Amino acid sequence: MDYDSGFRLVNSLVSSSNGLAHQVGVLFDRRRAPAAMAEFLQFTFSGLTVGAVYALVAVGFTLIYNASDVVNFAQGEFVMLGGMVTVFLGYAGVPMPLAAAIAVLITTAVGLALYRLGIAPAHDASTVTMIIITIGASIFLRGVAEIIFDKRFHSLPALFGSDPIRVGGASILPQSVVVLASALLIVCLLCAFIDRTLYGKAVIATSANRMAATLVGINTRTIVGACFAISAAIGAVAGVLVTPITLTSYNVGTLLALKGFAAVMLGGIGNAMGAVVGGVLLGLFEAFAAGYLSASYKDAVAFVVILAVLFAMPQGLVGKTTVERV
Amino acid sequence: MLAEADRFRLLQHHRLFPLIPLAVIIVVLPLLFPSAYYYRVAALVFIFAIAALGLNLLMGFAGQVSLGHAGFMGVGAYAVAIGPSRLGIAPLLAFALGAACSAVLAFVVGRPILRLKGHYLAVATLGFGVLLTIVFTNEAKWTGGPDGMPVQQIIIINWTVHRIGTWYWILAASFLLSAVIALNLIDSPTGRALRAIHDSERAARVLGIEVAQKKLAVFVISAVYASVAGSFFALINGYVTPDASSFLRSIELVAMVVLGGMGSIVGSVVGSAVLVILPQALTVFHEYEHAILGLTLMAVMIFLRRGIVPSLSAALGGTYK
Amino acid sequence: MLKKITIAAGLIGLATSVTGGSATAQVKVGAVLSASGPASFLGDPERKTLDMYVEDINSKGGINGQKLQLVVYDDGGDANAARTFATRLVEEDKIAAMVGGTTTGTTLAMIPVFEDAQIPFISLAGAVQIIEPVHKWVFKTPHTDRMACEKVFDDLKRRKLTTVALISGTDAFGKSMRDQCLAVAPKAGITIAHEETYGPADSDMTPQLIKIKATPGIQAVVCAGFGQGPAIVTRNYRQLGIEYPLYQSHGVASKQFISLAGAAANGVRLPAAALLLANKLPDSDRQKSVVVGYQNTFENKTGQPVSTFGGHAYDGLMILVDAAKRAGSFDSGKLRDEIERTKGYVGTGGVVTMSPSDHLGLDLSAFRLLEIKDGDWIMIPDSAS
Amino acid sequence: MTALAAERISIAFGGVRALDGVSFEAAAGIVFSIIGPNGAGKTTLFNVISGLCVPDDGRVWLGGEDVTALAPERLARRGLSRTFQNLQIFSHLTTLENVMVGRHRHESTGLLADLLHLPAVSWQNRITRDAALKALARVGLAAMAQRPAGSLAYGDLKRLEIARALATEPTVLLLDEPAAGCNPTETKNIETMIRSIVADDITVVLVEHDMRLVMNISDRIHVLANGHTLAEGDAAAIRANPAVIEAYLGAHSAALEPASAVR
Repeated sequence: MDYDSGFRLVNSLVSSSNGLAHQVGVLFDRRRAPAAMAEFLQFTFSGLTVGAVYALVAVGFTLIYNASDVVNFAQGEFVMLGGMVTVFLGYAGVPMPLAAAIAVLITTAVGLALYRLGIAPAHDASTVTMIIITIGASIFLRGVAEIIFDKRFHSLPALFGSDPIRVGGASILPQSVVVLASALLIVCLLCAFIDRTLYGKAVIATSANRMAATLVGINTRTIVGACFAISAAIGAVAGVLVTPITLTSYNVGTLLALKGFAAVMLGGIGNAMGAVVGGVLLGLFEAFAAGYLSASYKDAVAFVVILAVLFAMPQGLVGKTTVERV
Repeated sequence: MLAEADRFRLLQHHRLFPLIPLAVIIVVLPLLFPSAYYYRVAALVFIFAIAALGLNLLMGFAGQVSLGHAGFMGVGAYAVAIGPSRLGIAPLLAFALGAACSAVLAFVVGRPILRLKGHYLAVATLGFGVLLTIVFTNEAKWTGGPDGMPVQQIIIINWTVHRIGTWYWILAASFLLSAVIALNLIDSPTGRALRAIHDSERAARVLGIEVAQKKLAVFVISAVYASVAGSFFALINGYVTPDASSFLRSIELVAMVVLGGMGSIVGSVVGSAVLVILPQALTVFHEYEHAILGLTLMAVMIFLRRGIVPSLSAALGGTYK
Repeated sequence: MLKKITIAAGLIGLATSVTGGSATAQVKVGAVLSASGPASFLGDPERKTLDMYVEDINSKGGINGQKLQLVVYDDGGDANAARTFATRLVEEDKIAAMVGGTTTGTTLAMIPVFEDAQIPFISLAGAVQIIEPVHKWVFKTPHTDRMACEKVFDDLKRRKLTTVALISGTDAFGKSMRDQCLAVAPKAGITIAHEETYGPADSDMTPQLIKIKATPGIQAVVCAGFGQGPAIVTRNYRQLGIEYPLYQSHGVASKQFISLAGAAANGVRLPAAALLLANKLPDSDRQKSVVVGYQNTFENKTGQPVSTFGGHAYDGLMILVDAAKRAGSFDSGKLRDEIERTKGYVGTGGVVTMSPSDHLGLDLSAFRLLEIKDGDWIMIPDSAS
Repeated sequence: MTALAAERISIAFGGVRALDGVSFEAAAGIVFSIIGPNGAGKTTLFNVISGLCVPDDGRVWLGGEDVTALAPERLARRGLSRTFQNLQIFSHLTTLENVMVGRHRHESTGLLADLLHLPAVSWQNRITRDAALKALARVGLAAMAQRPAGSLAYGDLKRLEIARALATEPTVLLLDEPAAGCNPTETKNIETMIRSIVADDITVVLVEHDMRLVMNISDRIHVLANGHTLAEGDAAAIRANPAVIEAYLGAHSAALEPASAVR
């Protein structure tokens, strides 16, 4: 067969059908198998990269929810602050590790302030009122960031450089592995903290029944405040770690909060491992949808899957069914 | 013979009583308007008030959260944009078709979605809204894509509705009508059932209330409210972009309901007035406007946590809803 | 309740009286910009540029003996907010002219307001729909995305790379440029053999890029997008080790792209205004003094690298000011006519010559083709012309 | 005639058998009490009967028809109503409105009529209100009609729940600890109320810890322990049953003493 016409044939085939059927066909075509395999691997890597980011944001949601039943829509702003403060301290000549540490400290203080000034005074308000308060907080934090910082995008250097790790024709950046490992590490630390320490027990008690916790002598204000602070710190760490991949700007928080919230609910709210599972799965859905279906509709596919999962499991993947007493 | 005071009390208990002060304000307000700009702001207040009213029926009365209601606004908005220009349907008919589409859509997705509770319901409705926005953004052949598309003006028998002053009266009347229907519903068997569901689904069920069916009904009604608001929104702007249905718009609607007061019909218009007017007022602060907007939102919710109207009403010792 | 509305109404009154306070012999120039929201990295430099140059003009005595007063509103990228602010500029602030409209969506939503009020409106948004068909009162300064496509395709043809893949953002900019590129490709003799998109806030584009990589016959990739997307595309492109040339668009309009994309940006080509080259332009270049002047002013005042977006605002304001000088007044009709008669205005975006049928007034020569090399731009000489 | 019957009901939650083969038959027009120590499965049995829980095994019969796993709202329409141990009051509604909701199954306006407030709706509202007021009067709450239900005292709320359940015009009424937390006077009132309900030919199935109340008014008593049936009989027989005494003494120091119900 003459090379040129064959080439044109393949070419027109590929350009005319980038739909699922064709892709599946390619998957089973043996001559194309290595390429198809590489694609599959790359989609997986991409999903893990993005999913790790979502997971790290989602973990932050979980702790605050556990302690106070508040879904904190300002969680994305914690991530933004972590990244942006580090970036701007870096510009001011502060060495990177120190800058990151300061950023985490500042964000922690912001988290504590959010609880003390915003959440605690409204402690008996309804869930939706709380959501609006946290949304107000997120608008405020974004507004302050746009004044203090600027409106451009910024990046941070990756921890282990930007030379990709190549596996079977696909590649992943070392930073993605760092983010994924950090998400897992943070979840493990969180679980250890909750299960092994007195403080952790107090968190469980507070979340189970705040009144009873107060009665047995737990200072629930301190506990919930601590949870906000820790969540903020987790958000800030996430911000420092994901900025080399996602870049950052004063308004990255909104989208991260949206995706993080979706990931949390997919996993089942209130469960730290569920948050990681939800985040990684959400990332994978998006990547495979982008790869095998349509990049334009990948977010749509992700949400359709979330809806389907919730219809089948109304408490999320890892969520536990609660028995309401009457 | 009823004493004067008794007669007033009877009037006060009439379900439509809360609308009397609103109607007076609506009539008097234009006398104070120095320019068309004020008409436009007021028109936007009415539009968002209609959407917030519908959402309030769902959230404030039936107790079901929706973080995707702007999606229905989008359906209404694109109906009046696409209908006349792409399908040759008369604008008024497109308006009605939009509402019908929203109702059908709400009916279809409502059944599975409303089985979810609390934050799971929140994320499912959010996902639904995001899906619609993605469709509006991607189906450029129909919707003009992310840049949006122009909307033809409404023509009623050779009379083009163009001036914003005209829109003011149309929208004021539509808003009042929406409020009347909402108040009708609240003071009816269905309304009582919905409010019961809000407080205890179990108790409502053992009293014989078809909870799923009632939730679905109010979801459809609130979708139609949002759709109507969306159609008006597109018409007075003469232009529509996918922003009409965005996640942030949905959040804005929820904020209007909560800010004004869940379960308060007057609250919905107050909430939408605050969130439409505040950004206009805050432009004085230039780059500080967002920080101040966020702070205001937080402060109002912390100090008037039941919402502006119920909290102020309670503080003044009244029972105005 | 009544009190609430009165307070609110009072607040609006306050707002207008502060921003719109009537000083003596001032002419108001309006601007509705997306200084916050997803397009804020366009709107922000635009706002800064207008602020600093209006101040500069006033310190030099104003125009025709009148000082300018700039009234800026931030629409957050929302078309509805833009339309409300446009109405406010016209009805409340009584502006003489408008420079603004950061995005195509906000601009298109505002056009009817200014057409009705008969006030000149110079838009800073990209898409060609703004000036095609021509609206009597509407002008724009940025190059159209069609011109960017043509410029890129010219270079591709010169390099004999005729089968390309296109990856574009699903935002307004990417979508519009994609449509224009698809439209002009056949005429330019370019085959777009594969197409991909990415979401404006996506953080990993490797799935799309590996599919491009797997498509046989591709000789180059064109990316249409602005914001952080193109930087991530560029990084992912190198991550996957794709060898053939990568072209970015004029949406990549500042040094910031180079710092975001890092070493991966090496070898990327893009069409851009002369502004990005500034000091590297030959002294003989007509634009040199203008772009160097603007660059120095902007960078000294803000401490941020100059971007072509701010340049569009500069051009819009200067075209307006020149027209006002020629008209001798800010009478809206005369102003409009003079803007339309702009001839040989040398700006940051190119040399502008408008006409009743061309409310942009730039040709392909306004674009330079740049290549990124070791963290800086170099110009690819226009050997074809 | 049997008004309500349970047949070998079994249900487990996460491996714990809450009910294991429980059967009973309650004749029409009597007070049938179910007692047992805490955790015996009484409320679970109520939840199964009223359709809130689906049993793993067994059947529920209402007036001779198999109603196993029927949704609560369907059961309500067949004449079964109940109150809750932890009150399930509609606290945002007024006292009167709470009872009006109980009339829902007797209301006949359509959604469209409701939205437009057609004359039928005014008419329906009036009828519902009158019936609700009557039910309130019956439990002695008429004076509280316009008060927000959330503001009522605990004892009043207990009576409000009964009024609300009565408003549905049930044939079988399940009362889940109606006297819990009530003082002796209030308990006496509830006793009187139950007697008047039974006098109207409504079968009352009662779960209660207050033994004096149970022993006074029950026609028949069914004793549960750990999800099993321990005994069934009239008050005298139960009082004399050694297994029952054993179970109560073993599980609970409070024993069969009356007025031990404050929990």
